[in-house]
Amino acid sequence: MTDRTTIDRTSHLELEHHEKTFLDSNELIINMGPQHPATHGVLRVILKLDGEKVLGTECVIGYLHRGVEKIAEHRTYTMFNPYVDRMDYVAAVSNGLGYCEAVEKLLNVEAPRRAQYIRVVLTELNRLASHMLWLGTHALDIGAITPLFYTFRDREEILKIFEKYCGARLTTHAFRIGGCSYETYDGFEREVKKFLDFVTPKIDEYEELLTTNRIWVERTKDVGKISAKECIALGVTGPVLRASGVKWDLRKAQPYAAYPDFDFEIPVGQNGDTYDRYIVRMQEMRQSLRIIDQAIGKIPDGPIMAKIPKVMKPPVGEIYHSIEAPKGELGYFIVSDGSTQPYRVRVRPPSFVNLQALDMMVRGALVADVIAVIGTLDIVLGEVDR
Amino acid sequence: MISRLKGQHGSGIREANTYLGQKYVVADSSLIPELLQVLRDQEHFDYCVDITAVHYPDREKQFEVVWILYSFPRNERIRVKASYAEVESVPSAVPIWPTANWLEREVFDMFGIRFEGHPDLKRILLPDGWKGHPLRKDYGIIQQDQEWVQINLGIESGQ
Amino acid sequence: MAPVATTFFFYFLSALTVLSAVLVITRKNAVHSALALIVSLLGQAALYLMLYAPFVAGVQIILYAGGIMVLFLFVIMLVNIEKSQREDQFNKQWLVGLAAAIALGALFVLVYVKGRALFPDRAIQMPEQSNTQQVAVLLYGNYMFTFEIASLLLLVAIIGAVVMAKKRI
Amino acid sequence: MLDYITSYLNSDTTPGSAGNMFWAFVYIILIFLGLSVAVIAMNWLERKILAHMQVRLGPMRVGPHGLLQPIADALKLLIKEDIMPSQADPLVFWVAPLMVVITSFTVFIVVPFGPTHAVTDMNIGVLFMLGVSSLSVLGVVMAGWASNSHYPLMGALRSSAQMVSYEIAMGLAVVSAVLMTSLNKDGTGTLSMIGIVQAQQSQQVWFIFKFFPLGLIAFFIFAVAMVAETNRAPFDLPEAESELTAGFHTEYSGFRWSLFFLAEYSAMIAVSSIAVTLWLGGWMRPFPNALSGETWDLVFSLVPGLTFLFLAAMTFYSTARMPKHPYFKVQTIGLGGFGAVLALIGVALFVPPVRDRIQDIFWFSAKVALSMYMYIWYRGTFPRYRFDQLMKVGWKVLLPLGIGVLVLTAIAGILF
Repeated sequence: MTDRTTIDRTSHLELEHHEKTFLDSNELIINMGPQHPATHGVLRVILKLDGEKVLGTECVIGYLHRGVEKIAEHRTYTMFNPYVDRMDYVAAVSNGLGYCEAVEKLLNVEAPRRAQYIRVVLTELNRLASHMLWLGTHALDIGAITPLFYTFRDREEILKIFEKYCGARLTTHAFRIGGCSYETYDGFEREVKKFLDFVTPKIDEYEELLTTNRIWVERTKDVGKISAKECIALGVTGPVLRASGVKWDLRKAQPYAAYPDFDFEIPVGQNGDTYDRYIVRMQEMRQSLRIIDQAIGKIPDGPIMAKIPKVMKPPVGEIYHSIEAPKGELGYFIVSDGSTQPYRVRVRPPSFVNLQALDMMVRGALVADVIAVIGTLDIVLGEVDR
Repeated sequence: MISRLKGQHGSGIREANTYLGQKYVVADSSLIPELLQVLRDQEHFDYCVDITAVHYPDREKQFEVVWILYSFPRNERIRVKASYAEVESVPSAVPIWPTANWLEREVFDMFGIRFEGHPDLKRILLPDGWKGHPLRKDYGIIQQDQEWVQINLGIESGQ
Repeated sequence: MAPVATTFFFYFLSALTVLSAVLVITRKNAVHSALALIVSLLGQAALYLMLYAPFVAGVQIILYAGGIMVLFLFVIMLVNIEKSQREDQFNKQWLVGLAAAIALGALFVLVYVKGRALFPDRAIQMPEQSNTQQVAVLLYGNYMFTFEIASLLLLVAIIGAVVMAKKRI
Repeated sequence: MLDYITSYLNSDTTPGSAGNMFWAFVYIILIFLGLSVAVIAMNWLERKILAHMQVRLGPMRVGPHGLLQPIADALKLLIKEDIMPSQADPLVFWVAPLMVVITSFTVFIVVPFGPTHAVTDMNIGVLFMLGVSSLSVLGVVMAGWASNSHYPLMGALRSSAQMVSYEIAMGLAVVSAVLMTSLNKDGTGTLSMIGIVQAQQSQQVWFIFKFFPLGLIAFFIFAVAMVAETNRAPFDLPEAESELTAGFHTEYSGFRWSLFFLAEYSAMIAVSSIAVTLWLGGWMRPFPNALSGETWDLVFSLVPGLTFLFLAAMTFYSTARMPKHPYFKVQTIGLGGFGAVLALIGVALFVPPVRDRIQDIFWFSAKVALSMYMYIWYRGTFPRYRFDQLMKVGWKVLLPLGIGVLVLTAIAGILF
C-alpha cells in the first residue's frame, strides 16, 4: 500500500504545518456546497486552500438522507422495490435489477430467459443514459457547455423508450421480483434498433468535441490520478477502477442476468487520471451499444415472470448480491427472518465508497481540479446519502 | 481455505459454511482483528466491499457486524460475521482497508457501534448533534430527534 | 485641442489630488487608503494632460493606477483587515514626521522664493502633436545610458523577487 | 450659438479636435445610446446563437423569437431588490461596479468609427484605451474584496493576476502594430487611433497582412489576450460558474449586477474595436485594393442597405411562418413591425448623403460584430482553462511570442 492511502489522510483539515516563509498567505477555508453549481446535488466539500492549492478536503454528506434502509425493514419485499429507484435516480433500472436479483436469489427462483434479456437491454440503455448525463455535467463543470445539451438530447430518446415500456422516465420501477411485470410494447425491438443507429454517430460527435480538444486534454490529463492499488485499497469500483488499469467488471467476473450470453470488452485505461476515466466511459458506452445490439436481436419467447408466491416469505438466511451499476459495484445485503418483510437491507452504494477517494485525489491539486474530480467520480447524491 | 482457517484458529471460528453459494464465516469477536489481517495478507482478500451490522435486540450480544470481502486474484467473496454487545467496541479495519473509514462511520452513525482505532469516528449521514441511532430495531420508523429539529430547523416537528 | 476652463480644472484636479493624498495616510482601512491613492494618481495623470504631456499621463494610468495599484490591492486583500484596523494609525513618531514634512515644505518654498528668476511666469507652450516622439528621442538618445541602467536595476529586482518568493528553484 | 453648432459640420475633423463642445457632447450621447443598444442586441444574439449551437431554441417567449427578452431582463434587474451583504464594505461595494462601468465606457471616447466619427482623436489614443481599460480590473478587485466572502475574493485574485499578466502580452502585440505605422513615407509613427487607420490606408494594407505572418501573429496574440482581458470563455476563470459560483460578482444582485454585465459586454466591444482599428483596417471597407475603382465603391456603399434589407427579409419570412393562431396575433404584428423598421432603415441607407456618411460606421461595426461572434463561438466550443495553465499560456507562450514578433517587426521594418 502506498503512503497516500494510509490513515493520515483522514486527519481532516488538521494538516501538518509546512515550513512557512513570510510571503506565505493565509490559508483559506472554503465551503463548497451544499448549494453549488458543480457539486452535483447537495454535496458539501470543505476545502482548505493555500491560494488556489488544495491542502485538504472534508466531505459533508447526508443532506439527502431518507433512511432507505430503515424504510426497507418496514415494507414487504415487493413494496420496497420502487424505493431502490430513488437512490441512484439516474440509473434507476440498474438499482432495480440489483434488488430484484438479490431477492430472487434469496427466494431461490430465477427469472425466465425472456425477462433476463429484457432486463439486460433496459439496464444497458440505462447505463448509456447514466454515462450521457455524466458526460454532459462533467464537461459543463470543466467549462464546455455545449456537450450537455447534446447528451441530454440523446438521453431523451432513451427516456422515451423507458416511458413507452413502463410509463415512467426516471424512476422506472421496470422490473419485478421474479421477472418483469410488463411485456415489451409493440415495436420495442424496432425502436431500440433505431435508437442504436441514431446514437452511434452521436457518440462520435461527443468525442469529436472533446477527445482531442487541447483544453479538455490539458484539464483532464494527470488530474486526480489514482493508481490501481489505491483504488482497491479504497474500495473504488466501476469505471474509476478500470481507468486505473484493473480489468474488472462484475458483468464478466461474476456474471448475472443474461450477460454470459453476450460478447463485449472491458475497456481499461492506464494512468488512472481524469482523461482515462473519460475515455473508459466513452468506450463503455460503445460496449453497451454492442450488448444491446446483440440482445435485441435474439430476445427469446416465453413468459416474463417466474412462478413466485403471492406473499413472499423467503426462508431465514442472508444474501449479498452485487451488480455492475454504471458507477461501480452496487451491492444488496439482505437478511431475512422468514417474514414478509426483510429483517435488514443494506445497500452498498458505489457513489458513497467512490466519493471517499476524493480527498486523496485532489490533495495538492488546484480548486478547478476538485471540480473536475467530483465530476469524474460520477457521484449521485441520492445514492451517497440514501 | 476454510479448513485452513479452521486449522489455524480452531475454536475461534464458530461456523464456516455456504448459503446459496455464498461463503460466510462466523468468528469469535476476539479473533476478528487477527482474522481480518490474515484474510487480507494471506488469503488475498484485498478489497473490502462493505462493512455493515444487523441488530438483534433479543440476543445477548445485540449487534452482528458483517464484513463483506472480495479477492481480486481469486474472484471470490466471503462474509465475516461477529457478534458484539452494545458496550463492546469493534476493532477498526481502517489500517487494513482504508475504505473502511466511511463504512465504519456509517455503522457508527446508524447503530452506535464504536470502532476502536478509527481515526475520525463521527456521524456521517445524520447531523453531528443527532440523538439516537436509527437502524436499531428499537428506533421507530417515524421517530425523530425532536429537540434537534426544533433547535436547528426552527420548526415544531419534521413530520 | 483648445483648452476649456483651464483654471477651474487645474484647481479642481489639484484639490482632488491633495485631498485624496491626505486620505491615503488618514484612513485606517488599508483598502480605502489604496483607493484614495488611485484617485490621487488619476488626478496627477489629469494634471499631466493639462501640461500637454499626454504620454506621461497615459503611462501614469497604465503603470501606476492600472498595474501597481492592482498589485497593492492584491496584497492588501490578503491581509487581515480587522487586525490592522485596530492598530494605531499614527504612532509616537508623528511629531518627527510632521517636522520632516514641514522642513520639506519649507525647502520647496525657499527654492521657489530664492530661485524665482529661474521659473518662467507662464508655462511654456509645449508642442501639441509630436510630444510622444520627443520623449522617445530623449529617452533613447540623450539618456540612453541611464535608461539602460534603470532597466538593468529592474531586471535585478525581478530576479530578486523570484528568488525570495520561490522556496526551491 | 447656431454658428457654433453648424461650423463644425464643415470642418473635417473630430469634435474633440475641433474643440466643439456641443458636437462632442452629441457624439458622447450617440455612442452611449449606441453602446446600450449594442449590449442589448448582443445579449439577445449571444443567447440565440449559443442556443442554436446547442440544439435548443433560446428565448422564445418574450416577444417574437424572444426579441424583447433583454428588455424584460433589464426591467427585472432594475426592480429587483438591491442586496448588500451586511458584512460588506459599503463604500467599496458601491464604488466597484461604477468603476468597472465608467472605465469600459470611457474607452469609447477615442474609438474611431470613421475618419471624423470619434469623440476626439487623442495623440495617445491606443495608450489611453489600454490604460483606461486596465483600470477596470481595479473595479473587479474591489468588488471581490468588498463582498467579504471567499468565492468573490478568489475570483478577484484570479482576475487581477490574469488581467495583469495578459496586459503585457497585449501591450507587446499593440506595440508591434504601432511600429508598423511608422513605416509611412514620412517615417513618423502614431499612437492616435485615427492615425493608425490612416496609416493602413496610406500603406494600402491592413496590418494583419503586413509582413506576413508577423501581423497575423500579433493579431492572434491580441485576440487571445483580449478574450482573457474581458474574462470570457475559455478564460472566464474569475467568474467560473462551476468553480466559484459567479466569481467576483457572486454577492451582487439587481442593478449593481447589471452594471457588471453592461461593463463586461461594453469591454468586449471596446477591445474588439481596438483589434479592428489596429489590424483590420478600422472603418475601411474590405478589398480596397483588389476591388478598387468607382464602380466597386458604389457596390460596397450599397452593402449596408442591402444587409438591413436582408435582415428585414428574414424577419418577414419568420413573420410568415408564425403560427396562425389568434393567440400569436400580437407577436406576429410585432415581428412584422420590427421587420418594417429594419426595411425602413435599409431603404434609408440607400439615400446618397446618408449612404456616404454611414458607410464607415457600418464597416467598423460589421468588423466588431464579427469579433463578437467569435466570442460567442469560443464560449460554445471551449472548456475552461485552469489557473496555472492560463498563466502558462500568458507568460510562456504569448509573452515570448509577442517579444519575438516585436523584434522581427522592427527588423522587417528596417529591411523592407
